[in-house]
Amino acid sequence: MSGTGTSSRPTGHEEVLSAVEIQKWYPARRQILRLGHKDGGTFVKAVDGVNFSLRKGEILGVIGESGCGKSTMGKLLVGLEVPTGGKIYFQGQEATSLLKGDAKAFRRKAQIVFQNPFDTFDPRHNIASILSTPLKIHGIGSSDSERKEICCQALEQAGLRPAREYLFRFPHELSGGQLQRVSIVRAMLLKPLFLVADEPVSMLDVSVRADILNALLQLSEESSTAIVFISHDISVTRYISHRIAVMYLGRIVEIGDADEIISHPCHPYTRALISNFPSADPREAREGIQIQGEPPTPVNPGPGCYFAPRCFMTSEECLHSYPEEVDLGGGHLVWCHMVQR
Amino acid sequence: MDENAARARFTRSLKEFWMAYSSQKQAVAGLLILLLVVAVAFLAPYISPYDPNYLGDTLMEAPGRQHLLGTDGMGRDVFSMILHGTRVSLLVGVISALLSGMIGTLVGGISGFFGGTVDAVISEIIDIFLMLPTFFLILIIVAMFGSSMLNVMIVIGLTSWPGNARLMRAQALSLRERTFVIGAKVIGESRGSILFRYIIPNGIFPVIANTTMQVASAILTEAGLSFLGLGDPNVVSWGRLIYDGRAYLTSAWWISTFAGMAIVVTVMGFYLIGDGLNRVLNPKLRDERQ
Amino acid sequence: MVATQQTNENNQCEESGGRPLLEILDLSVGYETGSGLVRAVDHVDLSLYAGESLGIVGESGSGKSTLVMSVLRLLPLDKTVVTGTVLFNGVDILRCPQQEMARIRWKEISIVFQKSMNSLSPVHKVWEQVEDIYRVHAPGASKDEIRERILHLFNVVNLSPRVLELYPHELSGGMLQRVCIALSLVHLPKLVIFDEATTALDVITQGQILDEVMRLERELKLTSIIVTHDISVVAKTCKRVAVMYAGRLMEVGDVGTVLVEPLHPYTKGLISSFPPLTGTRKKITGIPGALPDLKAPPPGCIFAPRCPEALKVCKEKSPVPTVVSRDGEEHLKDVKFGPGESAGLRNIQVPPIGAHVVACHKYGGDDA
Amino acid sequence: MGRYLLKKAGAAVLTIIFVLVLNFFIIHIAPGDPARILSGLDNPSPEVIQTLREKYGLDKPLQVQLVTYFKRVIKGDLGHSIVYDRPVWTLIKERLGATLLLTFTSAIIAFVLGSLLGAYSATRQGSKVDAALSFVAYLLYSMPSFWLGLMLILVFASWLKILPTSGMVNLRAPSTGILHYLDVFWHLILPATTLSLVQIPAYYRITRSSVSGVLKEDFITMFRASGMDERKIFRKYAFKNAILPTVTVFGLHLAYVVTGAALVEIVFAWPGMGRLMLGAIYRRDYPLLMGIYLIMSLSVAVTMIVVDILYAVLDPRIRYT
Amino acid sequence: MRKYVSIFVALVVAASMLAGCAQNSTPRPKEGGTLIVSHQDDPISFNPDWKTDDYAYPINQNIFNKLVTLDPRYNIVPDLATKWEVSPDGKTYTFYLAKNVKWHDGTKFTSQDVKWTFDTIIQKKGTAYNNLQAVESIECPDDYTVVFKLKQPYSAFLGFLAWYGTFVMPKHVYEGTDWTTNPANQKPIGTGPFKFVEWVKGDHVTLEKNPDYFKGAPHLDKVVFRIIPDANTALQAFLNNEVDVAGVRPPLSEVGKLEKTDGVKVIKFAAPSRYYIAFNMRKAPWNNLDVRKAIALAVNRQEIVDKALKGLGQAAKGFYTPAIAWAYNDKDVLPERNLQEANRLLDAAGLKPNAEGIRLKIDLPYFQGSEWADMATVIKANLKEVGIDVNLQQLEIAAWMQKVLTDHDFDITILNGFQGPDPDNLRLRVGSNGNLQMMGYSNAEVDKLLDEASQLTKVEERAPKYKDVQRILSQELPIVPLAEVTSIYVFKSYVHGMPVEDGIGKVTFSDYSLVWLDKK
Repeated sequence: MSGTGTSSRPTGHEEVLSAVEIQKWYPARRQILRLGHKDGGTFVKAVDGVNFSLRKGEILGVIGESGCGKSTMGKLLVGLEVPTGGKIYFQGQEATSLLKGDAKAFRRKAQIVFQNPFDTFDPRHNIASILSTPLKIHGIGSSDSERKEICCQALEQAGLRPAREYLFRFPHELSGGQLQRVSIVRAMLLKPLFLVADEPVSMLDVSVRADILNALLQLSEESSTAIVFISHDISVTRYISHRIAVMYLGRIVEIGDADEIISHPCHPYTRALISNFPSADPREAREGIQIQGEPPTPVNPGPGCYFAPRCFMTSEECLHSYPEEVDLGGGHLVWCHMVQR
Repeated sequence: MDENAARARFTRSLKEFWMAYSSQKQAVAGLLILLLVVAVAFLAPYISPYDPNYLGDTLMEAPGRQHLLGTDGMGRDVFSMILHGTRVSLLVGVISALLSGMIGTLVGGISGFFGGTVDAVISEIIDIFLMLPTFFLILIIVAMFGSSMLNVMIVIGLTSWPGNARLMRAQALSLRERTFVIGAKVIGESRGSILFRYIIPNGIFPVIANTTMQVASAILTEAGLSFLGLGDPNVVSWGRLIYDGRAYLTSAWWISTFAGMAIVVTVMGFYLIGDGLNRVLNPKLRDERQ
Repeated sequence: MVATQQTNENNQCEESGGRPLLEILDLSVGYETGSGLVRAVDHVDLSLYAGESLGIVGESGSGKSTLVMSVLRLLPLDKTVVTGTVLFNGVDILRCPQQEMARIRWKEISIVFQKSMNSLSPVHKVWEQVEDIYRVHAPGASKDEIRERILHLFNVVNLSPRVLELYPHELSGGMLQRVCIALSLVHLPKLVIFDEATTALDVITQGQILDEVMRLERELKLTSIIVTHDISVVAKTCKRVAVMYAGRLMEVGDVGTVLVEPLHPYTKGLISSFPPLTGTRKKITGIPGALPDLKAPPPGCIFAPRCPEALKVCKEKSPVPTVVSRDGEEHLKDVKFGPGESAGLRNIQVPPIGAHVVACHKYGGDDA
Repeated sequence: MGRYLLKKAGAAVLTIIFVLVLNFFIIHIAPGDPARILSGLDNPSPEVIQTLREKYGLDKPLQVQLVTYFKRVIKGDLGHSIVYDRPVWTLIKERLGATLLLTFTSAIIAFVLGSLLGAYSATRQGSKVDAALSFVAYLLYSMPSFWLGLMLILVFASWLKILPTSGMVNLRAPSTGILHYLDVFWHLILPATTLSLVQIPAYYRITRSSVSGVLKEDFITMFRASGMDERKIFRKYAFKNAILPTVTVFGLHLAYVVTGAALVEIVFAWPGMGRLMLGAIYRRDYPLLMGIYLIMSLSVAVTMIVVDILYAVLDPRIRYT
Repeated sequence: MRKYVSIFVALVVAASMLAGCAQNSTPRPKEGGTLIVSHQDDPISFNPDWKTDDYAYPINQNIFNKLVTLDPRYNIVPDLATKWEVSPDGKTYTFYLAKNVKWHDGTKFTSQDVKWTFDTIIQKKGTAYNNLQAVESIECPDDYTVVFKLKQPYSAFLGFLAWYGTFVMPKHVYEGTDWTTNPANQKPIGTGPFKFVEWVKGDHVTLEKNPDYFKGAPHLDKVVFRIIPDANTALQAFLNNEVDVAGVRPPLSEVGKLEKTDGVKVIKFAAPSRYYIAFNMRKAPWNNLDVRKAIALAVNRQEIVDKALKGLGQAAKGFYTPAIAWAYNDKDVLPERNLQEANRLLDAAGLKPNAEGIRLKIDLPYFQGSEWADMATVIKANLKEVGIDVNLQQLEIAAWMQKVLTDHDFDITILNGFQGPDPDNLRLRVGSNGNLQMMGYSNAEVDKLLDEASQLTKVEERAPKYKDVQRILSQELPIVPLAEVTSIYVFKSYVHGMPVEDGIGKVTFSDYSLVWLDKK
């Protein structure tokens, strides 16, 4: 079953991105915060020590419930948020200092495709202006007409043909699928090292999702752009990713080969997640694993395993210390006291 | 060719705007009033039967054939004065509202978009200005520093911007979180460029609507100042007509009455337009058509 | 216990056979907009027998929500044009007097909305709203009686009694959805409609609530309609499914048939858009193109412009829903229904339980 | 909540200080010299002027005057009026009652009438009554209060002679007890009507739009789906949810009543703060001006905080921590 | 000195004749009732001598008395002093006080009160300080005699004593306290015909009859000053019978109508006060006599009277008020309006018109008030005809004072003012060091003439000097007189015994001790 997954491993072995213990802590806001924690030292630990690396052309899927920090992590990777701890390296270069020193060079390396295609573009600008702006900023193309030519080519490549037809349209005149394609085109115009795709299909109608997923797959194959694919949809993530990381309250609890994770989830959270995910095939009737409650907000979690309060197989140990990494081989890592090598 | 296409789109979006706007009867009425008022302002010298400053010999003559709306206590033709007063009211209203709109947009845009300490400081300032008893402040300044029209316009403009700033700030705050603004950051646009290319153009609509309303309130403020005798004596303004006419209220009621009506109609025109714009331009209110 | 007694009644109703609990006959709903009439629901026939659970699946703009809102007569009167007939237990819902409608609402048909966050008044405590809603149909009910009933239901949906004393904003999305589900069951209605009731929830919460719904259906013998854009939700919880596209019904039938061996090209496309969670990774294709303009729908089959299998006739004539056999080969020509036949309302044939209906020229839809 | 209020109060104090300093400089930089005015126009003598300057500390540098002023204010002393030689607070106190009577009456009338009419209109959107009410609202909204006051005097006092033109009591027939209150009420009618009329549109508009907004909320649909009586939905659920913005307007109005009523007070010779204020401006009574300004800023700040508290009471979603 | 007194008496008689209201058929006064007088604004306080306070004055007239006072026709009449003598050298004034005077609190009034009052005014720089600068000492030979010793003869002294800021205050109440904050400032104790009852700030001041008034108890039970700041509202209140006496001057435009109104009595006469234009002679072109002359020729004084003053009053001719006839020079008068000549003079002064026909743009600051605005408007229209574009600057009075009196930042301005009670008033308006001389005008001859005249005691000696001053003014034109101010008294016709009617020669303005109401 996991055969197809391993066969589509990235060909190049060059590491393009590595995240080392990255953290994003927000001071808990005191105003109108519903949960009303009062002590001063509280932090919302949106991302709390995440490690992973990404090879050229590799697609890493990140799944987890809302609030698990996956979107924040995406933002950290493209420099929309500055990590409060840890380091991100692009091909060995430290990202934060790059962003401070030469922001444009940073922007060229890291791009993002957003969740909401209907909001990705200024409704007042037409596609031509939207696409040529990054070119202008980064000094690509010597004249307006040349830049227009570049845009045309990119659009055609992305299957938006004929390009002239689209160039002078405004965002509201395109469908969600088309807009998301334009969004990918724009991100790729700068030939980035890697791309974060943050829930790129969740706002799209089911019938047009395939189109975007396939476009991303094609991209990673053709231009070997590494992709971090963030989604709450497990089947979509599995469809597109080489590897999958499961996040819970700001931490990766399990990471490994996509099919391996889906078919042999080890962490209780992953198991609950996958078992509760309904299948489109009515023959696959499964009973979800019951866990308690819903993910709490990541305000000072711990000291034990963050998942322990909801876990169906907690032990005493889980409540006291955060579990160490357990290497299950083949790149399958899990952080759980209850899983033994 | 591209330009034509762009122009065509522009025309179309104007058309759409007009469709949405013109579907509101009240807004159209407001526009008609405005057109009338502007026409009167431009044509005042040509359609006025008299020079508004000409001191005729019949004082306090009742409205009649000779003087459509009568004469005032100095023998001036009230109708001509009201026609000429249109210019002053419009000028004071529009200039001060524009000033307030511009300051508000810039301050609010910077505050909301830049965020952080800048925002904290600016919004505190906005709050402070919002808490100022504005009319009193205007009154003090105009009373103490002199009541020329320029003073009045500047003071109204300088004291009425916080409302606009707050609107623009709210817009900027929400626009800042919008994907296309974040996207602009990711493709490497600078903060200043984002402010002027994305934040202000997309967030200015409520400010435009509000500025329209402010024209109305500036006209009312000017009238209020004039009523306290703090209008510019060198020009004919409606507020001053009411103020002057107040002395003749029982014997020549027409002076204050008609000038007041001119204010009501004009101010209403701006309010109607402002509301209409709000409904078209402010997405929150878009459903609430009347 | 009250609940069990009513369950028995429901059972009897189902066993007695006869007409369906809900019949939607030639229903069309149009929204007035400044620039034209949007045909949100277009000539839809659908029926539901007591005890059934029907999933209505469709993408955005398919008119599925409008359909159920018209069943409850909740569409704004001034902006919508509704034609056709909705019969509930023989009562003509669209034309019955206001009091009759008020009686039917909640007592007989209740609904759980998608945006549970907004489904309760934010400035009143849960208990207050529960009490008020309960008393709509039981004005004399005592507090204890109401409390007992709602706490029983809370128990069923895994909610702590504490929730009653809280304000809606103090609850999470999942809890609110549970409150709404419990609330929808206070009078044990004959029909419960779940309008995207789990869409906004996270995977685990959704899974758990779906499990609870299924349990309720089983235990209380509920008749339910689940409206969703997610086939997997229907696959998990429903017996029958109706696939809608652009305001029209494309295919209706047993879940096991329609979702496993779809006939309509749209259904096929839709299913192939869902990558499987397990098994081999096969390339998913989706459906090219986008939803047509509902203000000026194309002539012929509404799906024709995007249909990979479209024939010439598809672009000219609207197909008529037709009952097909399980394998799709045998046409049951004598049970046909569709637009134009609503003249003699009572004579319209209702497809039998478990019938597979397809509106496509490839499957006899042109035989009208 | 306590902490929030403390923070709010802190911000208010800062605001007030800022406002006072700003005001102090505006007032003092402006041309005009109170000593000069007090010495009169008939035969002003330089010595008299100098004596007056010294007496009121006007000869000291501005920053010294400012510091002196703040020192006094902190001790709760608003200083002495230059013109009246009496404590500023006493002067204000004497006028505050009349102003509050007028403004509270009109604010409450406007609040009740405006929001009722607004709610009525919201439930009948598009009807003739709604259209008529909206038109009247626009009309009143566009009316200068002082002009409306003049017109009302012209019609009800001059022509019809059914109401008194001005003042607060009938001096010809001084009355006591209940009759006195009736007399005051009688004199209150026109000014209060004027002020209410110009305020009603604000309430009307905000209520109309907020009610019609709430009526579109999902929970209203939910209650409708439950078969609940429309009137009950409206009375119990829609209204409580819609009242919040109206309360804000009410708060704002109350906060600015003192200044807002000035013009009307002048028209009707109502013995309130408005005229005290104008007099203080004309006579350059610095301490009095500053005192009025302080009281006004304070009332704005306090009202804002009260509105915040009211909000928290009305809307459980708001938790101030 | 006897002679002097007799001159005074003659004056009084003449004035009474002038008033022309024969009161032969006077019905018997009715006792009781409340008189309601509209009143412009709140008094500052009831300390009558500390600050200039126009809004306290009419009320104080009823509560306090002076040594001597002015009747509504500006004649000096006895008040607390029943008679007085002036020494031949003009340096000693002896006042003999009424003997039956009691303060409202019952304390006996004596000459010590007078001495204390005037000493305090001089020492604490009360509002009349400037007028009392000639005083060297005040002595009280007995309880009913006060002697003022002057440093030099000052013929205007008596007039100034009768004018403002000279009410006699109760020594026993004020002595040893700060007279600016004494509680009596809120609840005054005087010797006048009415006692203070209450002051509801911003609304009214009530006085009640003082039955022990030394000139005889007043007829009225009460006088209420009803505060109505807005002239128009005040008029409405008057017409609505809410007020008996229009203490707030009605808008000039309404006077004509009031005169025709049944039940309303209007009395008008020229006051010794006049409107005039003042030039800022410190700067060009106003230092050029031709330009000033051109303005005098260009202004249409009759139009000002007709339009701005609604026909009330008369166009000014000479340079002093004709109301004080003995000092008035009717020979040296203003030229008739002559635009041609004005234009010629302006041309000659080098002020040529530009393309739009504008020679000059000038600032005319004036203070608020409808008659000022109207007057300025007429002047603006008049001067436009000779190519002078006037920019009107309406200022409230404080700013006007600053701009005109202190900063001298103006071209021309307009003002008016009381020119009495003695022509010595000219000193402060046209003397080099005059406190109201904003023109920057300085003429040694004028100063000399004014000084000399003020030290002479005989009218016939003083008159030529004042007439000379007027001649010089007519030649040098530092000011252009415009019109005479009209005193206007409006009251209901059922109000009898008004100061302006029966009170001539007896009581001062707004002293309602003789008033009685002829209605139920």
